[in-house]
Amino acid sequence: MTLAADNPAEELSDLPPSSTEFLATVAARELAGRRRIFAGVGLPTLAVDLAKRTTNPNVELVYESGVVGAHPEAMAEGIADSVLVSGAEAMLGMDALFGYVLQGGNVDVGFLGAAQVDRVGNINTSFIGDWHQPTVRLPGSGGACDIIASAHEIFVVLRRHDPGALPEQVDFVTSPSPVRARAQEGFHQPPGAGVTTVITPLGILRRPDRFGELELAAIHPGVTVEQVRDNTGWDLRVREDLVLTPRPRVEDVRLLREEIDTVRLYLR
Amino acid sequence: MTLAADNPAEELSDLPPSSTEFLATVAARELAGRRRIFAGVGLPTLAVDLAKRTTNPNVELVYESGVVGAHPEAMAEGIADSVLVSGAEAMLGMDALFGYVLQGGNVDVGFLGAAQVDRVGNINTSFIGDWHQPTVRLPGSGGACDIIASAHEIFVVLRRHDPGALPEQVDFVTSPSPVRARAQEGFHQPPGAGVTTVITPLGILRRPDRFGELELAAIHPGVTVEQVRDNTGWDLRVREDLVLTPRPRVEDVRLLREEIDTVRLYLR
Amino acid sequence: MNASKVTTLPEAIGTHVHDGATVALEGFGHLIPFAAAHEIIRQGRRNLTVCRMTPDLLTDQLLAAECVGKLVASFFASGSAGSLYEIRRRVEQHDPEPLEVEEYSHYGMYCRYEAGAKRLPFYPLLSYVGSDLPELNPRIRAVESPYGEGKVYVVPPLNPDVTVIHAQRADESGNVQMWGITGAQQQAAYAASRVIVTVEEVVAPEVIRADPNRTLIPAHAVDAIVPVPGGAHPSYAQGCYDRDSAFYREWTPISKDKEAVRAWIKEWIHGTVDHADYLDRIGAERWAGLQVADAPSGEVSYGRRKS
Amino acid sequence: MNASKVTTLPEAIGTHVHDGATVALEGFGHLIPFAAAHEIIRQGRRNLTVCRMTPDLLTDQLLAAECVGKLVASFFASGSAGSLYEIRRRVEQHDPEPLEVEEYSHYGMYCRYEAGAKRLPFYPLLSYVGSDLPELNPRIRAVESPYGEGKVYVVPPLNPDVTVIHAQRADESGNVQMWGITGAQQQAAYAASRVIVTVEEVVAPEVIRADPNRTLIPAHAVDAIVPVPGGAHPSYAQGCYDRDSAFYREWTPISKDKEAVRAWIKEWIHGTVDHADYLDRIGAERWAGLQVADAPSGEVSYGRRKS
Repeated sequence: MTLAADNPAEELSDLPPSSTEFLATVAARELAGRRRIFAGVGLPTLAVDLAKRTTNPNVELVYESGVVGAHPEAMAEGIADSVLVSGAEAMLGMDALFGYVLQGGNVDVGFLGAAQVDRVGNINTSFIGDWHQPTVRLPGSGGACDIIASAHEIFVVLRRHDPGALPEQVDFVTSPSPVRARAQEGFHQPPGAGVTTVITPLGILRRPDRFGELELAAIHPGVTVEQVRDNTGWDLRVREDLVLTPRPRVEDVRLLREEIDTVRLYLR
Repeated sequence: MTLAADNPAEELSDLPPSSTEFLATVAARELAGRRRIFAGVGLPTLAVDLAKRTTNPNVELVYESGVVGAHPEAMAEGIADSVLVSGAEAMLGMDALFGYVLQGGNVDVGFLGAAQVDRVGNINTSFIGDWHQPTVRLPGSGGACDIIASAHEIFVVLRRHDPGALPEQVDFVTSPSPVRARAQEGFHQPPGAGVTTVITPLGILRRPDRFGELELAAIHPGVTVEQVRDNTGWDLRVREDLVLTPRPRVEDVRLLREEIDTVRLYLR
Repeated sequence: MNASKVTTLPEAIGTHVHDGATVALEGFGHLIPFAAAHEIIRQGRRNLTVCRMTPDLLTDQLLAAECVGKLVASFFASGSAGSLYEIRRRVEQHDPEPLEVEEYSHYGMYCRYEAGAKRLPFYPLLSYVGSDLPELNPRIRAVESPYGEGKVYVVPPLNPDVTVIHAQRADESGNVQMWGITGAQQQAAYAASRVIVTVEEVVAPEVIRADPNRTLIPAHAVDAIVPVPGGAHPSYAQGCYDRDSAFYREWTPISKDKEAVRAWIKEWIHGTVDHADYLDRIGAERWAGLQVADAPSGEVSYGRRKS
Repeated sequence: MNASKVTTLPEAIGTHVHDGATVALEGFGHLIPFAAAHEIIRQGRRNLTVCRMTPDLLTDQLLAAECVGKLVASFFASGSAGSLYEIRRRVEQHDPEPLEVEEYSHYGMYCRYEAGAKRLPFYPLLSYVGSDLPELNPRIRAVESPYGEGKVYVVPPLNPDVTVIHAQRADESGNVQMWGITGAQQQAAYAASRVIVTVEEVVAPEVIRADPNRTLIPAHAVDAIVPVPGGAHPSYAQGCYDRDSAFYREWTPISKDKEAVRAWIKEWIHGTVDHADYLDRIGAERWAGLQVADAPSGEVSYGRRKS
């Protein structure tokens, strides 16, 4: 708390790492320095809004609805909200958005939610259980399977960290890792590097390279390495340069609560 | 001339059949009753303008530049003239125009100029002579090869009628007849019926069906059947119901000269 | 000018949407054709194959009203509002029976309309390499590039019997203009045999023709124009009224309860004679809360040749 | 806001267009980037692969100035104005030497840009079945449909090193708006590694953002914005000035005479320091004759949420 004395804006919060606010602030920090972000449905919409106000004012926000360069006057309640359209730099047709912007290789980070991510970064947003009569029918791909093919890299945010959300292998590969794409021999390999960063309520996992596996790169305050490994569905490697996630700034939390998600749509 | 006594508007001109005005008036009559016309570069632009003012006021004019439902205030000097854009019902992108309007099957008549048309309705707008060092480098396909694949039928207007313009086989098939498309086995056959009508300075040739050959269906005033057959590059069949082309109305000629092509761009 | 295509919603749905038809109802979060879907429910259509990238709660309603035999889609939830429980009951519990689903990614679904509109036998995309989706849906197939870069996945054309969309405005001959998010509407319209467009407003041809680049769907692709102000509620029409986000949030508990959904259909759809009646029941106060302030686009000039 | 991309034409061409580059100069009858092509001539670029659907007299000029090694195109004449004789001399008489040409139909050429913009290895179309074009150009190949409808022709992607276009307006960060005929500009821009856009006017970001649907090319696809009023002359800019049809007609006799073309290049391009100088020499009277009357588009509203 000594830092806080020097600069009140840097005063740090005591949010629990499992809270949406904590996840959003961690995500906003991860987005610093990234130019063009394709934000998916849900928590990513909240995190990119915070990033634009804090870590990355010049970030270009792209949405699958066709919005490019959004300048929303209020928090978007979804990727097709009218506030993303009014005042945007461009409203493209879906063909231009998915075909030219995304598949054309112009997206730096695809930022997605997921139900499950596995060891090599395959994402499941389709089914829990058997495909034909699943326990849970999840939302399906939406744009996720298209985004993972062509965005330079993918960030995923998970609301849970347990072996169900981080299994050795996902129940269904909606959006494949390059590891799995490579196994389909004879196919034109899509250019995306796949999942590079997974933000969970316990820490941050990273894949060191295109064909690598997820490793523990950061743990959140009050979380132990053992706790993370116990709650992960495979024998999780821990990076030697493991770091402790900095706590969110009080100012970030204030922004989230008082200026961004004033209707508490995402902050549940 | 008795008709003229009853109705001055029906007074008939004494234009020579080889004149651009004669060809344009014949073409305008042929376009009567056709709903949606894709007009090519040159004389077709003039003929559709006349048709819209006389035989077919509700015709929808489509141009490869993306114009749909043109309402030009002045004669278009080409298919990309600004007068086709101002006041049009729609300006589509090229993908929508070629992909959805044309390839999607929404064009009734593609109306094209050509250097050569052969017995079965192949069109050459590319080369006279050897492809690799041609005697004449013609304009090439432009949209023609795309139009013939998908417009329901094709009208062609020729400024010459001789064995060079109407050979047994064209020097180069830019825009193929369904006869030639069918010979390419194993290919998805494009839906267009190909050339159905060829208007020349001597008469009108028609193909009775998708896989038939061009036959003489009408001769212009003062032209003999023998003259047409002598000037055609194959043993031209003559239809039993051969008719004499009616002379253009004086009013049509006046429209062409005084209201449409006032700068005499096409009327040379 | 061509003949007027302006008609009523009962007439348009009655004429063009038949039992067993493949019906695309498009609108990506924006301009969702709710009024038209409600009229389909009122008329009791059965066994429809409903095509929609994002089924949204519109599809939950069509399912609960027993209009749907099959669903072709790419996202089975409702944006920020979460699950669509009528879909989940059908898929997870086969209650009241299993639902036939043909599933794509968004871009794959879009490409199906694109292929349909262009009458192409297939359309290539870079997605699906390594995904389980091609195994789930064998209509997703592969093609070898003749230029030596290996195989890519392709999807087949989707050619609905009828496409139903909502737009801000059209003229009576059927030239349709929209702005904001335009989704797959142009492609779904050109892909279909018949096209019904409900609009906030029928405007004079001169309004359309003053800005031809704003026309997304020309008259030749349209069969019926139906003036239905507020026809996208509870979704929105950019510049006309905003999304009724409270309605979406209220849908979740309704959707969770099988009987509540059916009661809702009975009260709000079968219990209203038309969309104007439905909006009346929504109430003037709620409607007033969805109004937006003006944000003008500015003008450009198309120019006129001086004679 | 992002950093300004506004620069000068000599700087933009000097930085982005190199000898031997593949350069798309697009604009379908409308917004043809003449000023930029003239600057390429002034800077003496050599051995360019010029890609243009309709070469127009711009390509005649680039050829006569010895900038071009190869031409990729789909129409080798100038609309209503007839033949391009510099092209014809090169092709028919190999004078001064043969011209390498890669030839498509318009839609085939468009589809090459489309594949390029989408990074697809190929793009299918229904054209060419029975045509001699695939024999003339072996880059047009066939693919078997995996759905059983037989083979269709495909074209390969076209990814220019640089795409050069002209537009009515952009903001300084590079969001480009155009109206009227928009041709293959959006696709050619997204297909390219670098994009130069000359514009009639650089406008405030607020002007662009008031009508986001009018933006055809977002800033992220653009490298240089160059204000060049009249930059499309002798072609036109819808709503700004009309086509100089007399200029096109005058070109025919110039083009027919090999020496006359070269004299024209010397006088009008090398003999002018920039496009403003060229327009000065065109003369105020001639320029005045190309002015158009105002024809306003009308406005729409995008709406603003009331807080």
